[in-house]
Amino acid sequence: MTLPNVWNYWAVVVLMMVGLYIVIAKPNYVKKLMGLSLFQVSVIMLYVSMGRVTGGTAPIYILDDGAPRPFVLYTNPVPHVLMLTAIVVGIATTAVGLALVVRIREAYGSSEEDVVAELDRREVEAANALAAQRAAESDASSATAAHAGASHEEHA
Amino acid sequence: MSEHLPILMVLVPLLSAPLVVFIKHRKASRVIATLACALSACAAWTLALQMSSAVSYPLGGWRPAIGIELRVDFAGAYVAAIVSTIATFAISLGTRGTREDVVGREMFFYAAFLMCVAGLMGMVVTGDAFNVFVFLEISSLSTYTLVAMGKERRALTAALNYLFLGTLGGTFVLIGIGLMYQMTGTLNAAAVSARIREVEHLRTTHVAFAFLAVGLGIKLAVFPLHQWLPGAYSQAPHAVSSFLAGTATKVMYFQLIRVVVSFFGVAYVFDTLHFGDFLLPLSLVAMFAGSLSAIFQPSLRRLLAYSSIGQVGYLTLALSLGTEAGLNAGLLHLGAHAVTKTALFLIAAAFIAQVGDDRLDRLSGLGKRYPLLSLGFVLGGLSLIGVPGTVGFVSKWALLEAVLAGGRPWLAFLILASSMLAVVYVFRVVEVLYFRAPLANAPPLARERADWGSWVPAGLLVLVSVGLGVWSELPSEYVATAAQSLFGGAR
Amino acid sequence: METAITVVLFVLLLATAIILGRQRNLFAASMLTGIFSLVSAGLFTVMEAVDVAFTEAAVGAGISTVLMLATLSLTEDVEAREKKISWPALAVVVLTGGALIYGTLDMPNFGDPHAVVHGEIARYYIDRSWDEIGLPNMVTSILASYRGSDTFGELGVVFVAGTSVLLLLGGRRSELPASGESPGHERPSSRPPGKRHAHVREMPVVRTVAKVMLPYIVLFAFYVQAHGDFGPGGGFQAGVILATAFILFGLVFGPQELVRHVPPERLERIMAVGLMIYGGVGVVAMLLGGQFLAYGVFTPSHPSHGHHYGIFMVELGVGITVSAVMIIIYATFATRRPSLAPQVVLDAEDRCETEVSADDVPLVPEERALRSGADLLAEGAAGTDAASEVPS
Amino acid sequence: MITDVLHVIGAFFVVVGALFCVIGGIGVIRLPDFYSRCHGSGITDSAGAGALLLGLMFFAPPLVAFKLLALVAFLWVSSTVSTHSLAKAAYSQGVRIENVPRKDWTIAPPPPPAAEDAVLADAASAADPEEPA
Amino acid sequence: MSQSLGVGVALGLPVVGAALVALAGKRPNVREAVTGLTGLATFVAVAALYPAVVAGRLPELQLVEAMLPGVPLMFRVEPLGMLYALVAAGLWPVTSAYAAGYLREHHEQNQTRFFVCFALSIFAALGIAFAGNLATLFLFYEVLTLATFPLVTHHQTPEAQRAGRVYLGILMGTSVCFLLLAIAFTYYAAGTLDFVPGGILRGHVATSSLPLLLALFVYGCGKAALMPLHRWLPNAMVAPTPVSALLHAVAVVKAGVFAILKIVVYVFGLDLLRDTGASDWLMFMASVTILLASLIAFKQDNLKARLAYSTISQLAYIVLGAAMVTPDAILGGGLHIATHAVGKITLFFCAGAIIVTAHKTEVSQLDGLGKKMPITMAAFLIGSLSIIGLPPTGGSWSKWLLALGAAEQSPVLVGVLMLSSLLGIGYLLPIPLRAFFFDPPASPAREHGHGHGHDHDHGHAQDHEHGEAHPLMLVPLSLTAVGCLLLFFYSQHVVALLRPLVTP
Repeated sequence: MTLPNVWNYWAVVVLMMVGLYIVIAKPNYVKKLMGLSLFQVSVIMLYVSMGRVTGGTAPIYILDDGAPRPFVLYTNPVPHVLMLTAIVVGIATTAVGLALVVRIREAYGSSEEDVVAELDRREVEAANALAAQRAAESDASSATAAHAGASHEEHA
Repeated sequence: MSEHLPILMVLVPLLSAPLVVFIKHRKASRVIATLACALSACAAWTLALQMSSAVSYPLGGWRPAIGIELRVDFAGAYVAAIVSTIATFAISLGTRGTREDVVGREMFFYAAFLMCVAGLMGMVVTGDAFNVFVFLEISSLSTYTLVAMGKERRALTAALNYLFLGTLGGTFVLIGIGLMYQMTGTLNAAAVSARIREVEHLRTTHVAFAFLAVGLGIKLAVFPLHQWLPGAYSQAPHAVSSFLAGTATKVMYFQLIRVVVSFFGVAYVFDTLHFGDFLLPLSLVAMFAGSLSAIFQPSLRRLLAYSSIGQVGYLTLALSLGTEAGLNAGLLHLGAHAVTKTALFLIAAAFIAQVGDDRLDRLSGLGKRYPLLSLGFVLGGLSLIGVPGTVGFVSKWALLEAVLAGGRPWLAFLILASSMLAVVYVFRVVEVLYFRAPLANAPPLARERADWGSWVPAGLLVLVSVGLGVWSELPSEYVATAAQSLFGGAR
Repeated sequence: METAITVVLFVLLLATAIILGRQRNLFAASMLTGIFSLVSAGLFTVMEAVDVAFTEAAVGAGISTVLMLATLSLTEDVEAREKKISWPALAVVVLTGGALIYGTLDMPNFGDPHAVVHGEIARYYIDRSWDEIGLPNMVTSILASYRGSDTFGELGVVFVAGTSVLLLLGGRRSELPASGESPGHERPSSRPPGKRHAHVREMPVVRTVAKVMLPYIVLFAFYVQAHGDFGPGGGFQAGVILATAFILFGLVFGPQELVRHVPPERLERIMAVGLMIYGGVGVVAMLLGGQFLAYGVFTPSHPSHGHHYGIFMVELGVGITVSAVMIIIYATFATRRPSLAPQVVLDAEDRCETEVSADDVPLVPEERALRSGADLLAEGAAGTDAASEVPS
Repeated sequence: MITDVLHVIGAFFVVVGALFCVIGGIGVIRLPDFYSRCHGSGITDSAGAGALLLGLMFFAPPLVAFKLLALVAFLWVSSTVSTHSLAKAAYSQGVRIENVPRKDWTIAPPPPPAAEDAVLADAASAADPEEPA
Repeated sequence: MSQSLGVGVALGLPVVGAALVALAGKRPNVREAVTGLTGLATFVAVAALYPAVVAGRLPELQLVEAMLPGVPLMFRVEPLGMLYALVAAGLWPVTSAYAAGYLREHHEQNQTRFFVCFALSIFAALGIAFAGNLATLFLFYEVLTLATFPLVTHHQTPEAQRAGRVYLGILMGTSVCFLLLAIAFTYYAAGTLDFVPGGILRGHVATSSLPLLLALFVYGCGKAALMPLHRWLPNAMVAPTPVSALLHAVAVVKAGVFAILKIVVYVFGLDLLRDTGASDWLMFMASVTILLASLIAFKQDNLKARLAYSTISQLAYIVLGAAMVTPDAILGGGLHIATHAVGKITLFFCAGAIIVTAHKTEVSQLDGLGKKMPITMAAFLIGSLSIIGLPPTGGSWSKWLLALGAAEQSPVLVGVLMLSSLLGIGYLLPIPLRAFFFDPPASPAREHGHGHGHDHDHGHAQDHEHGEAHPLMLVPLSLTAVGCLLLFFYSQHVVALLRPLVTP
């Protein structure tokens, strides 16, 4: 089977996968965000290389005194339109992500995912231990209350 | 005026967000936000009730395939009505449960909330593939921020994890749309489904569907890709967690249905791709694992979040049957679960407002102190289990019928067995509420009716869930026509 | 010739991406991200996607690098420790990559003019957009008119980003210094005293050159805004360039100066105005009887003029909001007072953790309320009321 | 005829520009310490890019040629200033030529660090200048 | 169909009663009065329907047009439902009077919640009795489970909560997993869920899967306490005695067997089962339950536990009757619902009286109690006779009809019936006889001398001077004892009522 001339897409896919790897593997949040923007830029490359027409000029009409010159081969403008949106979405997500990383650094003292997860786990453990301790206290106190209450039941 | 309804549903919340930021008045922003959601809900309901067939609204005046077309069929109007109504209920909670430093800047909170509502409504009504991605990003981005507004610092990590997974999901959807565009040359739903026939055999089309399914699967919190949901739902402020619980995953589910039915076509997806055989085991695992882990959660909202993962299992199971009855059951369950889960989250919010924390040991013995709230929780819980007389039963019954019609009785037994797990975690909470003595050293509890805003919406939704349970012909007939129109008798 | 350049660019991109992955110094990594965007802008130009290249260069290389540097000034600038290759991540990556490669096998040849994708709507736009709308730049006419709702949604995304950053970081702006603005270090940098940079403000050369260049950048921004109809450019690119001008001003003369000249309250309103202009144009079209964003109804006699006005107004709205949002985001990052919470580092065995305290600057009262990680755990261990005792 | 001559001159300038860029690149890699590397990168900015753009002006129509000229002017102003600020920042951070170990000292070894440099010296050691990570 | 109003009134009254009781929360006397009144009113309303049912004009009431697509929330009172409603509504006022006395004596907390749930349980029982289709039956079946759950965990002690968990787990589990599945399958196969005399499954379900469907239905009705799924009944004994009396002798368990009978008659249809023999396995299971439960009852020293296991074996009688599918067996099963209800409630009343007045819960402690509590012990004797099925009491007739039905099937079943009656004699009769003819156990305090502290005497002393039970308890238990005797003489009315069930 003849392989279509798609090495262009393969290069884009490799870049995408490097970006994806960084997002998943690296613990540092800022590094993850960089990986994410890498991933999104390479998706933009996929779209643009999809729209490419060999020999076609940029999708802007070549005007001969006010009218577009006929029979000019243009590249496909639609992926370009879509990708303008994707770029802006990428920067917006990165900005929100960076703001979150700053807040996490302030609240936790670290911007590493494994450190933050460890601190969360310990916080939940501390809360559970406290709850168990309080439950034990309240059982003890309620047991005494029940005993005291046994002698004079209230007629509800 | 009435032919502009499809765009008005989206435009009203979307334009009132900048209005709220522009006016910068703390009290007014809450009123505007609630009004905007209410208006959007009215538009959705009038459209849903008065439309006789699918409504098409060409944006910018261009022919559908050329410009972007808003296409609202019965199912779309049904989901839009649910989303906007729940938004109105949720927004009435205002900025309860948010961090202290939001105090001076509520208008931004409401703006983000309105944009989230607009995003979800946009996703439901649009008929253009890329427009779905744009509205998906609007709603997701605002959701990450809203989740980060939670009171505890764990809300921040929940939001960031949600951002990473959500953005990966969004980008997978983008890749799917790109490949689909490359194969069909057009982005409009109707045009794509017409052209998909010629390229059905190509591997790129299979991969396009795979990426769309995985991307939406992440946003839908299908079992293996659900890690973000428990943290996001349990740490978010009250208004946000109630709104998300009722709508976010439901809209993504509806979008998955649209991708399967309107874009790619049921025959292709279920016969050539055997998507059903792939989705069925996932949903079964989700049903059991979700409910099972819900049983061992220390706090009420985490319990409800894991139960949501279980319920999503039911939705995907209904879709995996690949029949019109399955679709009918899925849409019914979508509505039933939206109403029930939002009511439960609102009640959890009311509890937290009174007791300060939703850890189960803090709630012991509240049955006597807050009889109405606890009764609301019991009824909501029953609807979650699917006890007859609640809307949950109606959707579970439809699911049973669909599964039996599919000729797989063992599947029906598994569905009922997993709803047994729901019995366990609902009655675990009931036991804590009613049959445990209140904590001896608990701080003094405010009177139940002190805080109207937090429990009136919950009460209304519980009444709706019980009412629809008994007079169930209202939703089931409408959904039956929706499923029939969406499905068009393809299988 | 073109394939040769593309190959070189791809090799460069791949090298940058790989080094970015391995680089532990995050400042260098953010520079690499900027390089990656710039080279990808080059690749887009080679692939004749001029609008995308312009935006990618402006947004990718410009704004995102500045934001990353601003974040790094508030957090650590070195990654904790080199984690070994994580096999599950590699598995996911190989799986996804494999699926994509499998998908490319049936794709038409790269650049094949008869591919399906160029058929349908692309053919229509190329043939008819001059008659229906009359703008030389097809991308702008599709962007603003045919697929106007996409751009409206996109502007919504930008607005949400601005609102989010304000919600997340708007809380604690460092107080504006007293009347006399001492050129010294108003912002207590989180760096140890010895390591503080000589602040850019003391560099007279940079200040004067910046003063010279600023007007040209703003002028160029307006040029790009207007030029959108004829060549690459438009609302987004213009908004970003305008924002870059203000960011340069903020960098050179200090964020306090920027906030004094461009107060955030007014910026927030401008941010909202842009989106309302875009929505307003759409609603006006509805009122005049057309659909949302149907510019043709403005001038019923010959609709293409209506589209010109519509597109210009819409692009203006986009430019306003995007510039306001980008400035707000930078200003919020730059004026956010660092919390100086001591950095918590897990030691190799992930068990106990040692605290590397940045410096001994006393914590500001509000930070007491935020309770950085270390104090919380100390308290938790001591068994007194931990985080769960939230004041009800 | 005249255009061919212009093209030849243009091509010449382009080649010269490219050459300068290569030299600058090698300079950045080979030169030992920070400041000389700054000098290397300066070459690619001003001479390399300048000559390249100059050469292109010969190929382009008049309006584009003017734009390229404006570009050259802009580049020369901004890149030189950025190199200047980079160097000044490095200096204020305590980067010194003598701290870099060097095999053959053509000039005498540096005097022991005086008192006033003590603060900057220890900072320098803490800052571990530009180790290629 | 003017009767539909009657059905509505009969159903509405308990709910109104529950609401009134909830409102009259704090004042005990008003609350008890309201409960008693609504009990009587409900009985009258139900009795008013009796003539119409006997005459064959079945009263019908449709509340909701389509609770499920194509399935209305509809009530239709057919003879079997009439009988069960009469039993439940009849015994409710008696039990509420008894409960008033019991709770007063036993100083229980939150009695309001007790009476409200009581009323709701009766409402659910009536709903089940009058249900016109399987969906309505399932709805009220679940409401009954939920209404009785707070009653079982009434004491809120850890054991009560554990019992509640088991109670809910088994009942909810069986109803959701098996009964709902069976109903769904029936709807899918037959297209309708209505109760049609002669059954709706003929021709719709493959004969091979009929036994499986029957198994799903039978084990779906967990309240019938068939052997493997019976554990919730003994556990529920931790509840106060009025709850055990009314619910676990009458309302709840009878709902289970009533549902099985109704399904056998109106869903499968007698002739379908007879032709396919789909219910043979059920006969075997029922007999095993009868014998095994009676044997376990032997070694239960706790009085209430023994009565619980005897209930399990008696319920298996009715299931056996249903399984035998012969007309006499069905009539016997139906009659046994009434006789067993009255008999067992008498026994539970006596047990409650004994616990409250004599503070004795174990069977071994009851020797010689007859001298102090003659009436209670006499009623206990009559109740036991009815349960065993000896002549002067109604139980004999139902046993007789069951035996006739068994004779048609196979002699083995007749043997099982006779053996279980013997076992019944073994574990029930000695209690009243030892109470009357044995002298009370020598009180241990006397031989130990007076070294003990006085508190022991205090406990013991109080034991001596107690006399008969509180009149509020004595009257109901004697009434029901008389009821057992009446049933002996007027059982032909009940049989006449049930006759249309079996005539094709």
